[in-house]
Amino acid sequence: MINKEVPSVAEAVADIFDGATVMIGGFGEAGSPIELIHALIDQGASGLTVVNNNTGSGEVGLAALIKAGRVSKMICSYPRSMNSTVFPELYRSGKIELELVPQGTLAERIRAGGAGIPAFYTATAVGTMLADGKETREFDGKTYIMERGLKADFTLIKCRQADTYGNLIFNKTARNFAPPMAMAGTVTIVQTESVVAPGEMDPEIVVTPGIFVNRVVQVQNPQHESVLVASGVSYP
Amino acid sequence: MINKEVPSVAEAVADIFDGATVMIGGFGEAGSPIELIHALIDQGASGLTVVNNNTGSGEVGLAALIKAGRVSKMICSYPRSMNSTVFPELYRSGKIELELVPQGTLAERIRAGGAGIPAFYTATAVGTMLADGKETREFDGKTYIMERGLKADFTLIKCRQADTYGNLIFNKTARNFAPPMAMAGTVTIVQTESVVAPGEMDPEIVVTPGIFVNRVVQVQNPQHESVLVASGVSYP
Amino acid sequence: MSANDAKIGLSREEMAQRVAMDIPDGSYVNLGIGIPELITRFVPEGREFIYHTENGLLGMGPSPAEGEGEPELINAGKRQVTAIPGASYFQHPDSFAMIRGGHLDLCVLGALQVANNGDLANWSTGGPDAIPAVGGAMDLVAGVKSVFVVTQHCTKHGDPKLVDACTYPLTGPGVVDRIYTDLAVIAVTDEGFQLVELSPGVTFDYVAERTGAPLLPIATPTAS
Amino acid sequence: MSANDAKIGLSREEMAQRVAMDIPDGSYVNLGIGIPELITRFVPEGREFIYHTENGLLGMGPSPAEGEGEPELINAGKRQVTAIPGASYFQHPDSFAMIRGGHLDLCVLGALQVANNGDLANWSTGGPDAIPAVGGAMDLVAGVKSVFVVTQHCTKHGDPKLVDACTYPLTGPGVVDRIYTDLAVIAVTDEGFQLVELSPGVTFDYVAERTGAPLLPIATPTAS
Repeated sequence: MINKEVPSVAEAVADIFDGATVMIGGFGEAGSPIELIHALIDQGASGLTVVNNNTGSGEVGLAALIKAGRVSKMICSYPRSMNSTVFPELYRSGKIELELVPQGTLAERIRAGGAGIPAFYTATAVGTMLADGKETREFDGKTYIMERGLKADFTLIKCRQADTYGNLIFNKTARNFAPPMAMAGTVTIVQTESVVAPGEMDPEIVVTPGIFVNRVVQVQNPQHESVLVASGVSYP
Repeated sequence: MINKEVPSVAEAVADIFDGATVMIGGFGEAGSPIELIHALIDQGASGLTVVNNNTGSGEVGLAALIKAGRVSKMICSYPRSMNSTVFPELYRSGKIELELVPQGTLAERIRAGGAGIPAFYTATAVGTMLADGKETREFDGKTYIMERGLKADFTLIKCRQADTYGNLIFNKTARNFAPPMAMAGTVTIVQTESVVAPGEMDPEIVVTPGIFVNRVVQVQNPQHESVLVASGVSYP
Repeated sequence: MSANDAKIGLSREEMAQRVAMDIPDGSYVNLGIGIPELITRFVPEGREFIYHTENGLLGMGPSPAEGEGEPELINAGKRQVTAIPGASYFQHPDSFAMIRGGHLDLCVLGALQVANNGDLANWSTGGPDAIPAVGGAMDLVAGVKSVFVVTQHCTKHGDPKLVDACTYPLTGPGVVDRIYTDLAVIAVTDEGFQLVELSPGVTFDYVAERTGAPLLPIATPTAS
Repeated sequence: MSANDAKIGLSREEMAQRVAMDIPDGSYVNLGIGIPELITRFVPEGREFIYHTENGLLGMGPSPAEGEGEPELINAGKRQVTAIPGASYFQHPDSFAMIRGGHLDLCVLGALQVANNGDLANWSTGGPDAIPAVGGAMDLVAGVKSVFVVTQHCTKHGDPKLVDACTYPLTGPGVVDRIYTDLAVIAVTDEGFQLVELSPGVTFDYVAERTGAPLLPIATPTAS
């Protein structure tokens, strides 16, 4: 019978392996699954390729994972944020690789990966250095570049409510990358503020259907990155 | 100031021109905007290319539009249904053109059109006659075909509730093609069972944001194709 | 029932029940029209399957009680259905992202022909007067992890549906994993059709005679 | 204020207000970080704009009152915002479908440099020690129907930001339609920079001297 709830964040991330590609939801702190990221730090996997719009801030969450030396490559659109110091230092010293992708192209590449689309064309970045080395092609007289779908071994996201089938709803702008990443991850792991039984969520308002979700773990009162950073917290 | 409500279905479809490409929502009768289609029949535009999953049934709605000789080409996945006689007759006599597209490819082509993606690759239909004449390409050792995004001059869809900004929510499996078609239509026209003021719809449950919608017209009690067909109704 | 019986082999319901036995607990399943639809009646004790219908519903339930259906709650065959607790509705691009993206575990489809290389023909007879209509069949066979076919072993005219090459237009090349017929369960392997199980009272020769390509006997487990 | 005044030209607020005057009623608008954000304060009487923020909100409202913000209701600049009645939340692929698909009427962005062929550089100085960070800028200029730039006419060092060729890495080629600076409103035409309007107390020559490419005078309407 189907029940995707697991009892702890530690169990939820236990099988993430060295060298895995891990998509992590969130745009800045909104939607960042801090407790899952901290569990991943505790778990110890390294050599990770991480896909996230940013690179975290302060020394908690994603920034802490990077600081711990577990991330060998970042795929993101904006690795420079307020209070973001960990990534820039490692990047300048050549200790971490960066694949910079325009934000919309990143979102669409992730969706394509989840939707079984190996490649698509976009006008974004045409005529810029981010198109260097990319195949270009004309359609109806306009130039586009080809971009590849992106998949992950694991996806870590946060939501507001889940049911035990893995149906998810989100909170305001914390939704951002979570739905496409849930689709693109071979194993999608969700931290949720509450878990309900199937049938307690209106089927019309489900944002991510349970088929895209493998594990659900309750984190009732998730921490906020900005609060932790303002308090000077450093994880672990 | 923004108010997308128009007073009648006749005004809503008044500017659809001869030779236009028109996307019409619905999978079978679920989501079929019958009243908008009947208004289009009354309006008289002809030589239309129509995009719909099917070709209607009986002699109402889409089937009536086809019977009236207004459609020169259908782009669809399944032009053969229960009570579908109008299209087969015209097709066999060479009076209407058919572009047959697998259902998922059709859905994705429409989404791509609305999302500014001119082309994408899919494994669907590889090795079949529906791949004839299509470009093939290998990615990671698997063969795919290239499919083009699809756009329309007008989109006609039905929903359960709209606000005057054009935000939409749908009813059960009547949602089907409406959201991508709303994106892909230059002018998107919506018939809705009810219209509310901005703010009366929870922003978390909006399925189609108003930016994709141009006109909203209330049809409080839309007719059901199956009921009309069972009653032997023929429009007009 | 014996091999001499006029009505040899499984009924449609028994075929559906036999397929259901091979579906793992927790599977996300898409069912084609016809015999596959009957599978919902035979979920084995202790298992739970979630049914996907490609027009936009995950968690499809049984047909509604007489007079309680809704014209806007239908399945891919355009028949009225219900939604189970824990269901979700979604738009077509999302529904086919589930299919194309390899998220569904299994689809069970009918067939006109299956070839011993796994080719499936189930959408068109290719006749000059036929109205071609494909629906989601090509998306399903291209995207779903496992493809089962459930079908009568032979056509109404007694011709084999399991063949060495499809003569009808293909739905997809090399896509079928297993075939469930009234006479047998047959796996499609690199070596071709391989018998997995005979229906009660059916002999290997009886099935082989009615199969349009070589049929390998049941594989004997090798000592390990 | 005269041309001899040390503080010649428009303030940041006045520049934002000037841009707002040129936005048609009912527009869907994306605002970049910096001066563009100020535009929300200056919606002309009788008009309504709907603001899109690419992280997933259509109908962005003003900043929340002190202490009433939420960490999960932010804009693309990661600042806390509010949502207006009639807003909607959505995922990133949908948000960028709005952008890439040409559904937004206008974006207003800052600039490092704009060339007289419409090239825009606003994401990177290309310095060897710079951390490259592009966000949604390239998506916006490639997809949105009209692109306005609002910027100081010159850098803090007095160098022109309106140039005959960008030396910084491009955000997009030939994408800018209009430029609003402290000194003038300038259209990017097939013939290059064309003056549309001078700020109060500013002369043509004053602007032309501070522009790194030829500046065409205000177009005189031709008799019709």
